[in-house]
Amino acid sequence: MERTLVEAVNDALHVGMERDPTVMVLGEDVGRAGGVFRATAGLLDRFGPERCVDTPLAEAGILGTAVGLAMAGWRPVCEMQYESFSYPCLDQLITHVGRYRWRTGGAMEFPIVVRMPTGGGVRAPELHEDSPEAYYVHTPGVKVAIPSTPGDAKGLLTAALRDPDPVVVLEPKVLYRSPRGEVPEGEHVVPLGRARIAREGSDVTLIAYGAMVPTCLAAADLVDESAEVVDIRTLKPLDEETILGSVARTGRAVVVQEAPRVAGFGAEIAALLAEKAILDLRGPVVRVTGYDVPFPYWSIEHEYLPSPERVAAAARRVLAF
Amino acid sequence: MERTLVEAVNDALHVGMERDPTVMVLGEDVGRAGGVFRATAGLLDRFGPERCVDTPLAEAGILGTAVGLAMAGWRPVCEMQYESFSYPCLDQLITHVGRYRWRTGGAMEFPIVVRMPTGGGVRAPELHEDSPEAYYVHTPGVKVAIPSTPGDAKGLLTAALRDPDPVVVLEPKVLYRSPRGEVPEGEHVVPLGRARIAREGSDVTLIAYGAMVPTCLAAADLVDESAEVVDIRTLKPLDEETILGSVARTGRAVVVQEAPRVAGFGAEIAALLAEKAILDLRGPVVRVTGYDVPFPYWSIEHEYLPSPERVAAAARRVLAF
Amino acid sequence: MGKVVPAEGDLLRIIGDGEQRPDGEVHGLDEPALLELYRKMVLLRTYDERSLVYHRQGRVGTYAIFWGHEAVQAGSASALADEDWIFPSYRESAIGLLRGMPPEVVLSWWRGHPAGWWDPREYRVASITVPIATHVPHAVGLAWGSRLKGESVCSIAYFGDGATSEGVFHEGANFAAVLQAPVVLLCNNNQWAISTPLSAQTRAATLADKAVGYGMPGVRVDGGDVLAVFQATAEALRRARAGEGPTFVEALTYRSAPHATADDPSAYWDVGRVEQERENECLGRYERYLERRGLLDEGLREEIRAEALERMREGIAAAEAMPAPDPDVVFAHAYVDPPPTIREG
Amino acid sequence: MGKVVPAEGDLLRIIGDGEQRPDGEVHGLDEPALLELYRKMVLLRTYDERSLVYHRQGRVGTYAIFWGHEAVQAGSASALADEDWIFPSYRESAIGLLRGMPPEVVLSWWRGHPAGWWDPREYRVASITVPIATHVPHAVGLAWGSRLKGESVCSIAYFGDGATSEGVFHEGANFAAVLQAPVVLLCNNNQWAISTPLSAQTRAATLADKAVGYGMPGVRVDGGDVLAVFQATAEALRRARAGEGPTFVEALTYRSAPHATADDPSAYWDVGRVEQERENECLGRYERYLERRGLLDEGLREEIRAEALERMREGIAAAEAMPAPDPDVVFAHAYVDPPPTIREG
Ligand SMILES: Cc1ncc(C[n+]2csc(CCOP(=O)(O)OP(=O)(O)O)c2C)c(N)n1
Ligand SMILES: Cc1ncc(C[n+]2csc(CCOP(=O)(O)OP(=O)(O)O)c2C)c(N)n1
Ligand SMILES: [Mg+2]
Ligand SMILES: [Mg+2]
Repeated sequence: MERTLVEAVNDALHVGMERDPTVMVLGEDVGRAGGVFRATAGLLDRFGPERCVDTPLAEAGILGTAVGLAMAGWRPVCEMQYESFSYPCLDQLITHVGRYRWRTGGAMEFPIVVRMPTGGGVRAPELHEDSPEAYYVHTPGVKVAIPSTPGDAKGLLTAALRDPDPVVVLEPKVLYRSPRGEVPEGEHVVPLGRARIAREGSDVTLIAYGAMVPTCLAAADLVDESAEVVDIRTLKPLDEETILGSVARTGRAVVVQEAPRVAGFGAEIAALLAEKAILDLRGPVVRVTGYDVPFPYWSIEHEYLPSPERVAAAARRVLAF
Repeated sequence: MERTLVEAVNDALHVGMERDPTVMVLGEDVGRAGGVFRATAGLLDRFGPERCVDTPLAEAGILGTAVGLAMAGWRPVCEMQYESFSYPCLDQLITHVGRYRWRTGGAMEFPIVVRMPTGGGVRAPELHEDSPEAYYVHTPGVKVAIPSTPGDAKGLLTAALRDPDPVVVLEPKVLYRSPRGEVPEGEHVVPLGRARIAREGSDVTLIAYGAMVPTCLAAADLVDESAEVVDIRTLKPLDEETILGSVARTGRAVVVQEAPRVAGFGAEIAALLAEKAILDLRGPVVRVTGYDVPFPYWSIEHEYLPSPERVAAAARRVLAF
Repeated sequence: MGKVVPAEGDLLRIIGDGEQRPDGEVHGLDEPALLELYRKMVLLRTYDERSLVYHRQGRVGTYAIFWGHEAVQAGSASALADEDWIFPSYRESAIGLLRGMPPEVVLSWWRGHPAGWWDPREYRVASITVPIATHVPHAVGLAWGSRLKGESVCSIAYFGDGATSEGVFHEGANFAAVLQAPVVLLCNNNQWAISTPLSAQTRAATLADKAVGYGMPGVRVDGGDVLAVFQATAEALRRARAGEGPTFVEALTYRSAPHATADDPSAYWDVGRVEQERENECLGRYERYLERRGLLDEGLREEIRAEALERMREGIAAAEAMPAPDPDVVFAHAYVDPPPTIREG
Repeated sequence: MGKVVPAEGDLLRIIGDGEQRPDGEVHGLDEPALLELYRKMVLLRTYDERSLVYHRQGRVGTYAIFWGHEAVQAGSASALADEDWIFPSYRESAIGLLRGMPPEVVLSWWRGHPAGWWDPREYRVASITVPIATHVPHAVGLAWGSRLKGESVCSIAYFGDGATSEGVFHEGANFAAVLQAPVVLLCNNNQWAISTPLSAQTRAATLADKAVGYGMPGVRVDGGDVLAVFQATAEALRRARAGEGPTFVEALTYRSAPHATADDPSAYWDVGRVEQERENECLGRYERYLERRGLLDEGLREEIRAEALERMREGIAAAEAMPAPDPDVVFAHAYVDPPPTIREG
């Protein structure tokens, strides 16, 4: 069935909570309002106030409480209302969510899911358009997924809801309401750790995730040569095989990330290629990224966001090398 | 004069506060106790309780208050007692310290210095041995420095105390008390953004920062070929010229970081080489790093920390390529 | 440590209901000042109502409505000295207007245009803070830092009921008390945090009770009574200037408008209650007060409203006349001394 | 929202001074239980004193001393039901001993040996939390989550006076109150945070006052009086089990030892005061109480101390007999299902 990405997220939560009575959702405005993006719509009515909880306005409190809920046998799914408002919970994520199982010598599991909208392009006020994935991926003990299609949004979140480890799921908010895409009914799992070839090509590989995948697909149309697009889908664990396989075929790579360039996740991809694909590379690994500046005021956000043109230009540079 | 690294930090603070009456130090136990590592020893007696302040136990409060102090014309120097206890202030760092000047259209400056001990090898309890530099470097609007010698500890902190932008200075705590090193008396500035060739060599470049620099120097002694060691010193702004120049000469690079591997700062160095040194590279860019796990209990920390042997092995791999 | 200062349980009120409850005495405001206060409320009300129209017309983006909160903002801001600093949340986005900021600056902020940037020192109004409660320690640091420099500068931080749940509110309030910073913590308790009612935010009987845990005075005031808000703030500022430290002021209001233009409250609010709150809204209450005192009549009201409307017309025109920002501004201002690679992306 | 529950200003005390102040009534502890309580205090005291020796001998690493806090730990833990959970800070590192945890486990933790890992479910004792106050919401979540499952499980979180300044303490306490979680927030107010005195930590008259802002009961108890601590905790647990929500318990003590083995307090503390506090330390007070009640004599005391000493001897021997950890443990446990590249570094 055709759904929007946010509808797919909502569907995954409905199906997941139906399937597993230990799954509960907590966050700011997830209940009465059904989430500011409606991602949790209908959960309060269907599963009751004990499994869909409007919390006080305190992100560290939400995630810290989730740690205790996990110890009590729950599978808490925490919504951070916007990615930029997840920063107050970084301390709990780094010091506890990613470490607690290790701290118990593996005796206990902390299957906590943290979901949040991410990214720009939505013409919103300051601090509603960040791309913080690097903070999460760098944190040991935590897995990170980020879908680019409604189907993957349902499948990856479903996988997260069944994963024994903590998983952060970043949902590109610019894709929340369009385009629609095919979303399988009922149970639908996209295993963590598997990238997807979003478009096949032979001359250059465009590697991206989240909202940069459609950007790369558009860029692929702009270059004369044949561009392959890899949608990473899971940043950790990373599907090195698919990425290396594609670059082995094309010999050229452009890595695209919306987040600020310096020490972003794109660098990890480039480092992977520099270490494991050095003999395949027929040109430099070029990154197309956001800049090392705060996400700009929305009237000029297009000047910041990697565009199909910028990606295409980078691809041409690599191809011409 | 020969000093330890922590003495050099203390010296930089004494000289800097003497020189600039707007510099003030705040943090937990920085006053009466002179800091748990004695980095702020003597400041309370010399500059009084208004310029050396023991704060309540609240890291976000410390950094958030520093933002207001900067608006009032102060140059606050915040001490985070250990790197792992700086996580609660990440929100203030990301949402305000790195953005506030931008938010004023450049009208105001926020010359805030955040200093903290960093890294492992000190046989301390959990969460006293992390290496969080990647979180800081990825944050726009913030500069990051990390010395590996007493002289640079004084020089870089002095530069930070004079810089118009926010600077995070990470002090490798394993180097706090030994070895001693030459520290110039009085004014001593090591400009931000300049790497240092710690050892000259011709066959392979070992690129590191902080406590991994001595590790690389030891590794250089272990390899038969001639290894050059680059001490990055400032992670942002990064001295690309020195790094690229060295790799242009040697054609081979090993990047060493103590932090967990995934999306660590070493990836940024590898990405730099993959993009700008592709024609110089005669082998893969190999990273030697901490693992994607919590820093282990101290009785086995040596199994986690990159050792001269691991670095040397990587260098041999690259040399044999 | 200080002595316990029990929170003032009942609401401070000055404006009567025109029937049983008589108008109270007001101190520190002569008749011109009372009218000036009215002008400020009208300016804010006009800014808010026009913004909603402009939003519907697609001329400003998402906008956080403050209809009904004008008494809290104008009453408290009017008690400040010129050198005192204001730390607004998004809910007080237009409070700079009370310090002479042109409407086009605030409108530009909501238009996502860099012309919405301003120099906080020019108006002693800090930048609009979006992340909840994160500006509380900023206001504390500014006030404390100014006092350390021997300046007699106070600051006021505006935040909501939901903000009191954030850790950074707690840390800032505690710093304020421990450092005896001359700051006023003004909580606009409009009883909602988007869809979350006060009852799901706290178990405290009143938010002013939180002051007890910090060893600072906590007072409650009717946030719909501009004179009461003025008085409570003036008293807090007197204390601050006298070196007696911070005060927590709970201004009790009600959010009788959506959280923001993007919000649809129908899912969660009680229309009857909203209607009733709107009838009793703060600007009308103050108009009736001024009329009872013979200070305001139809003509003057129309004149003042027309003035405000004219300023907004000029403001939106000026905002729309702003040239499209130079793309280069993306790279400006993040650093005084930017890394050489800042343009790489 | 709840009604205001004013904090109990004066200290709850049961043990008298043997002179003017008579011993009070104690409820819920018969004579064997009183002696059992003594055994627990002695075990903790012995653990602490031996650890200091072991540290000097280089047999354990940095160690956080809890000398003088045994009454707080044993008194409160003894009030718990077996199924209740304990959330310790580093200051209560050995509290698991009161639940049958072998000393070698705790000693191994301080030896930086993975044998210091334990399964929290085995003892209903959560892992030792190092970052201040970060475990408060964990205790809240565990208690609330258990209640949601219909289990009658309470939890207790231990933290210090300094911890009350952290935002996460505030968020956790507020969640506890709003969710009416059956949790006891036990603040060991030893009046120091390393070198920072209580007066630089808060302006509140008492830490129990903080409870007011959360709408939960706040009580103060003499932390040197093990029976008073037991009683206050028992009452808080009764309330929690009855669905009346959380309680903040301030146990007033004094840190009459260095913060930890690495700390040199000479720079900041008042030796005279420390001497006096040590004279009045909690174990001696309880011994004199038991003697007054004829429950303890020289012989029994020596027997109980010898027992505890023997357990520690066995403990350190067992800890030192642990094989060096398999290097592979570095990669174990971070993930149930680790990324394939986890060994790359
Ligand atoms: C740290 C943070 N978390 C979440 C949000 C999203 N958010 C914006 S307004 C709001 C509700 C704020 O309620 P309150 O503090 O009562 O202020 P009001 O909007 O009622 O003026 C929330 C949750 C945010 N801006 N910052
Ligand atoms: C978040 C955090 N900040 C700083 C520290 C360093 N530190 C360890 S103990 C301590 C003092 C704690 O004082 P208090 O809460 O009173 O507990 P006590 O040690 O007195 O039992 C500090 C600052 C820490 N462990 N965690
Ligand atoms: Mg509100
Ligand atoms: Mg203490």
